[in-house]
Amino acid sequence: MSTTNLGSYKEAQSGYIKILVGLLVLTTVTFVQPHMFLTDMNLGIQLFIGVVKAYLILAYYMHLKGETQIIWFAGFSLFIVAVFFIIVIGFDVANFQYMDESHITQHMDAPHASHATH
Amino acid sequence: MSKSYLDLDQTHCAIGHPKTAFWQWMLTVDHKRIGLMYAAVIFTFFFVAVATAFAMRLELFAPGAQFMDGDTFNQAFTLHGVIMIFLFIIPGVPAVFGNIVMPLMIGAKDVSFPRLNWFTFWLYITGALVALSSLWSGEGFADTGWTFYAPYSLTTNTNVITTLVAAFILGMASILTGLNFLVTIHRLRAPGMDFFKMPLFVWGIYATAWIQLLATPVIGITLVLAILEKYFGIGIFDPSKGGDPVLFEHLFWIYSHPAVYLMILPAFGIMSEIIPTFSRREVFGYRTIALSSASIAGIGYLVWGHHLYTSGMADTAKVIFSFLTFFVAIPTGIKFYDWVFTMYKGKIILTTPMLWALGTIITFTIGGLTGVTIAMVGVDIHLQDTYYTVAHFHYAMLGGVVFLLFAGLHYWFPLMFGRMYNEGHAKFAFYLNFIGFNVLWFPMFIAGYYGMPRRYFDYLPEFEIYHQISFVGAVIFITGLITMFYVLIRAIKNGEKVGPNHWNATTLEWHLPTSPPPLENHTKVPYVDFMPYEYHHGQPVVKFDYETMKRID
Amino acid sequence: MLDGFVGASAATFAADVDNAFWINFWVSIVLGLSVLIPMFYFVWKYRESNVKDEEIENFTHHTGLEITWTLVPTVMLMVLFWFGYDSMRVLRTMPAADQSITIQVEGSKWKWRYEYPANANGVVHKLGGAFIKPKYDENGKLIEKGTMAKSALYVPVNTNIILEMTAPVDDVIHAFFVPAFRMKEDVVPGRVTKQWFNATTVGEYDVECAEYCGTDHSYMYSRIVVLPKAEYDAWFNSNDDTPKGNYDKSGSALLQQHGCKSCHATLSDAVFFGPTLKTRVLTKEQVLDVINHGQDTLGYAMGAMPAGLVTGKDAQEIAAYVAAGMKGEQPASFAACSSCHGEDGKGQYGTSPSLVDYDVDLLRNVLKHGKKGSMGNMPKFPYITDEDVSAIAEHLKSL
Amino acid sequence: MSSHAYVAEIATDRDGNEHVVQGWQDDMYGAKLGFWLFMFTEVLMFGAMFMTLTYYMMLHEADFVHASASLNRYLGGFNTVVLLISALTMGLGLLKMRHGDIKGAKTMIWATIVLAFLFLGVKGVEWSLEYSHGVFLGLDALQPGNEHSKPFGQILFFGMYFTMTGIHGVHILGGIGIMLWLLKRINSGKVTPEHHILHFNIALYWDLVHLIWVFVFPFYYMMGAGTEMDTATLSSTIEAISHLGGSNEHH
Ligand code: HEA
Ligand code: HEA
Ligand code: HEC
Ligand code: CUA
Ligand SMILES: [Cu+2]
Repeated sequence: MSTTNLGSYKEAQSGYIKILVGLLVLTTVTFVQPHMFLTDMNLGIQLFIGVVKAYLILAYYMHLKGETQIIWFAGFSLFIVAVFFIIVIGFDVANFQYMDESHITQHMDAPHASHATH
Repeated sequence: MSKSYLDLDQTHCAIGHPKTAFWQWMLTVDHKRIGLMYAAVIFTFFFVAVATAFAMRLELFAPGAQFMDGDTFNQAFTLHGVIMIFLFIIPGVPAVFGNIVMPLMIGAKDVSFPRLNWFTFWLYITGALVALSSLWSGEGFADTGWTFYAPYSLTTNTNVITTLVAAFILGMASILTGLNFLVTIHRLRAPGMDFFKMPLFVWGIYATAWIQLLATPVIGITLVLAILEKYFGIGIFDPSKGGDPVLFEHLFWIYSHPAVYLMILPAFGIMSEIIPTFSRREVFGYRTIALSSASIAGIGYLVWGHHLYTSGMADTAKVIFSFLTFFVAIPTGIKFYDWVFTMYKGKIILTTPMLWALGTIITFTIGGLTGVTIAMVGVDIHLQDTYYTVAHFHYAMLGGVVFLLFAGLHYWFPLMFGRMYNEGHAKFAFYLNFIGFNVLWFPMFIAGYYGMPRRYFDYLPEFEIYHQISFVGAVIFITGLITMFYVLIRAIKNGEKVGPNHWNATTLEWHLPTSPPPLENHTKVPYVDFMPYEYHHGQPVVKFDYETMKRID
Repeated sequence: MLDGFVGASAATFAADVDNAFWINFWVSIVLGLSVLIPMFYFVWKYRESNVKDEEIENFTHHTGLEITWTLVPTVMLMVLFWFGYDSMRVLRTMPAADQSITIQVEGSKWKWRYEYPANANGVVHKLGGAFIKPKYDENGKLIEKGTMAKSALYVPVNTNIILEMTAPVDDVIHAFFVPAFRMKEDVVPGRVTKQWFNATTVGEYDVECAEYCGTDHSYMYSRIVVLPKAEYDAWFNSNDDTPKGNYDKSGSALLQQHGCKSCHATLSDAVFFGPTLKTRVLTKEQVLDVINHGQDTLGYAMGAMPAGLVTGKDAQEIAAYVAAGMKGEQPASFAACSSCHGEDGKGQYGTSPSLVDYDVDLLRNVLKHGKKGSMGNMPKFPYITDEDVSAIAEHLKSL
Repeated sequence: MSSHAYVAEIATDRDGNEHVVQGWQDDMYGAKLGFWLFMFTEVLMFGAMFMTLTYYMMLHEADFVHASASLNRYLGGFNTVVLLISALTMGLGLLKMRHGDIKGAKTMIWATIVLAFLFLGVKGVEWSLEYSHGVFLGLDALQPGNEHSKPFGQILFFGMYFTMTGIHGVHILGGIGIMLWLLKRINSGKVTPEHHILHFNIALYWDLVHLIWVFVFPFYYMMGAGTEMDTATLSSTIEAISHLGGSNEHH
């Protein structure tokens, strides 16, 4: 790491600031999007923006560019997390049995009504 | 006389330069010393858990309450399970032999972060003390079983929070050990030693370290969530707040299934060292053994749901999990065949470590194949939470991991202490253990199939006979264990002195200048341009000049 | 119950499960021997005394062998998967509801309850209860076997039965395990789970709780009684509680049946899971808490008890007095309480609770709503009828 | 064990070629690798929490959107920006350190610490707003079976919200702690431009904390944005904050 080429300070600094601007713009998009476009897939878009931001941070702020070994490891870890998601959410919850009869899946709009009783 | 790592002043310390032997041990950062300290502590806990197990066996000797009540029994098996799992078997092989021999095997002077290693050891001690502290405070030790299932763990009055905190701390220790070993294996291998020149034990440790690193955090956070829920009344797993207890089970087993491979893989590593050494020939299928460790670790991440076949999880998920579970058995099988064929056309020397290894092949085959039985969904619906499962996992853990730990103990004993135990006595202890173990656990398969549920403190009279045979086994087993430890402990002081390579083995940990090894291991780091188990006509091929560590063959 | 390894036929699918097990057994034997036979053979053949160093060969690869021991076990395992899957498919495919009887099952700390659909007369049979533990003498000799008394799950033979199972949301997980039928499924609070069976042989079969649930997990038994169809129908359409003679409705029997006795002592002052029911014993802290914060959870006609009627030393004195069972000198300050709880503190005609005894109102409320207290949670028993509550109250008074 | 004195060993192979041996001392790449591995464990921890969240979101989607809509998005957004800027100051600090500007590096670290406190402060304001709305751990709204009880989905949403933002907050606190420690090490000359792995790793840590927020933010704050239930507006936020100091009345 101490062997990496440092380049000039000015250049690096302006690189950092460019990334910051990018991230700020993305954050703004985050705020505008729900009111402007693709509102019916809100969370998806939001998460997509999150992924882009994460990429910028990882690649530039965390100096991951060119670190082949660490990228492989990180990919592996993320893959494992993804597997957990796919199995638990995709295989189990998506096939939740006896959902309608179960207590924990009830959508209780009732509590608002019970306000009146007191 | 040359100095060994056990002598005064032969250590580096985390803080300062203490003068007394006591502080030099407490503050040591030397991997070999830390490994030895782990061994001492871990075996102490093993005996505590074993004593609880024995108490349970006594209680189960006949139906009805013998000498403890239901609640005490519930705390007993929780204590037994928690100690055996979190304090004994998970740190077991990695913390003891991973520390003592892994750096030697790759020709390193120490692990990558020696101070972190020291810190980890004390973190482990802290966790252990926190766990034990709950024995004497409040309502006593947790009574949840080692699985801590919600909502039971959220509602019981016993000291569950303490136990959860302890398990969390122990998890951290496990993560840090894994992290340290991963960096060590990646960075500190002797020049020339690429991944496919590493001894197989190092492969086992490597695969294990990944599991420690990438599964333990899941249980860590699950325990934290349970603690927060219990303490602040947050709704996460509590069904009265809409939480789903099955989610807890998922999160728990996401870790705890890979954890069983975390236990067995380094133990398999020990097997892969012992078999070629005492067959006096190269190992069969080096690459397949190495890669099967990795693939067991990988597939192990996908199969946790086989603990949830009756949990109320979706049927679709049950089928998928069952399907995936079978695939762990295949790389395991490959390993077994490789070991057996390592003996083909070798020269089998039945030393004590070899006996333990061969014994384990028998017991783990039973343990593993019964694992396959309960991997079949329909059959497991009948067998889940019965003694069949209990027998399966004792065959796997005790007859697999612990037996191999003992094998390793006998194998590396001359390395650690520079002395030998009495082989005749040690072999006698092995036979006692082996017989006792099988008498203890085999009847439980039958009781389980007939419907004896686990975690029962009292049972129907029909099952009495099985529990009584089992008790007899336990007594034989005790005798064996006590004999074994007696033989070993006596040898530490009085055993016959032996040289650095007592077994005529090939891997680097045997090529040391003195026995026991000196402070910074090999005199110089060797260049590794050979395979780990090169024998020719029963003799190690590679020879070193121990002063310069240059090959002289 | 010990319906053994072979020939199990208590339920339609039990044979499938056994079949799958036996296939697995033989495959395991084959695979196990494929490891162990060569092992023993090599250990013997290449024993130290039998091999000269020059004869040792480094045999490290054999593609054919390696492929064999990868592929053959894989195929075998897939066969096993299929049998596991197939037996599970039968077990987990619920029969059509109109060709089956659907029974509601509730598992709670430490009893099983069954609720049948209404019969022609509109009567809903509600059965079940707690297992009565076996009794032993001091030497551990069995005096009396444990029993389910008359409460059991009665089902007709050769009929599909669907069990719709759940546990109260403030309870814990249990599992309904019938070894003779080879079936089991967890009973999860907050979720509904189901399983079904079709019993082929008249007889009685044990039900065990197979998911750890605390103190009396090992006594959470029940029983399935399979009856000839006619006998079942006759009972089902009657108003009787059970086909085999009716329950004892005495207070003591009810306490037994509902499992009160696994948490409460009734003959001594011992505190098990809950307080003794011999007399109402309130702790000083409990009383103080009520004095300071008032209380309105017991369902008395008078409504809430106001907070802070007395304070400081007086409150301490009263609390000590009440907690000691109202014996000895009554403190003067008790006057503040007498207006509602009566001179002797034994309550007034159901408008306010007795501080020493149990009465119907208190019981009814506690049973309907449960009680969250300093000791733990008292579960609710909403299904206990008023008659039964009165019987229990009578019984408690007489103790 | 002064690492500066360390001289790497040489291993010689049979042909006499010399190979530098990597010792555990002075292994910068090893330290970095180790730290990355540590960060994976953090990712898995938060990953498991996100999975819990997603699990319940699948079961109670409407409730989640509803609950999300009532969170204070503008404060959350403000905090996002605070974190973004602090990531920049942290990065610039490291740059300065690497280029030998120790004083500048220290200034930047201090700036990061100040921003971190700002973040925590805003978080505190947010939590107290929620408290004054009757939504907080232990309050009736998040307990079942009383007249203020929220529906299950919302109880779970808020439970996870306080848990995750709380644990994230603990990470920020931890970050402040290690940054202060870093300053101490710089002052005592243990961290220098030639030997700044500690600084490097702490910068990584700070980015990770930020990285987690990048996903916490959309999951909690933005899920309900723009829906009918969405009540969060800038002006109501300002109003709510101005009320905070004045009264503690509920509702
Ligand atoms: C060291 C620990 C360890 C190991 C290695 C294993 C290994 C395996 N386990 Fe086990 N298991 C446990 C420890 C372990 N287990 C514990 C602790 C529990 C219970 C936890 C609790 O509930 O408290 C449990 C529970 C458990 C269950 C859940 C039971 C239940 O609760 O209902 C299942 C179900 O599938 C299972 C399956 C397996 C399988 C398929 C393997 C496989 O990996 C086995 C592979 C090995 C072999 C197959 C044998 C060797 C190979 C040959 C001889 C070659 C030829 C054979 C073939 C190719 C098939 N295990
Ligand atoms: C590494 C793991 C490990 C090991 C080695 C063991 C070893 C043993 N276990 Fe263990 N066991 C578990 C892990 C392990 N166990 C786990 C995880 C559970 C599940 C817990 C749960 O349900 O949550 C369990 C559950 C479990 C049960 C089931 C409890 C139940 O479900 O009701 C039983 C019952 O007999 C039991 C017994 C034993 C016995 C007799 C041994 C023996 O093999 C140990 C050998 C020792 C002896 C037989 C006695 C030797 C005694 C001495 C040397 C000293 C004696 C001195 C005095 C008594 C003064 N264990
Ligand atoms: C799972 C255990 C359990 C069962 C079963 C149980 N109880 Fe309780 N019960 C408790 C606990 C715990 C308390 C104490 C709650 C508290 O701390 O105030 C309690 C409290 C009570 C009280 C109030 C005591 C008082 O002085 O305020 C009554 C009355 C009572 N139980 C009656 C019964 C009856 C009748 C049954 C059976 C139909 C029964 N209980 C079954 C656990 C149980
Ligand atoms: Cu109910 Cu175990
Ligand atoms: Cu498993």
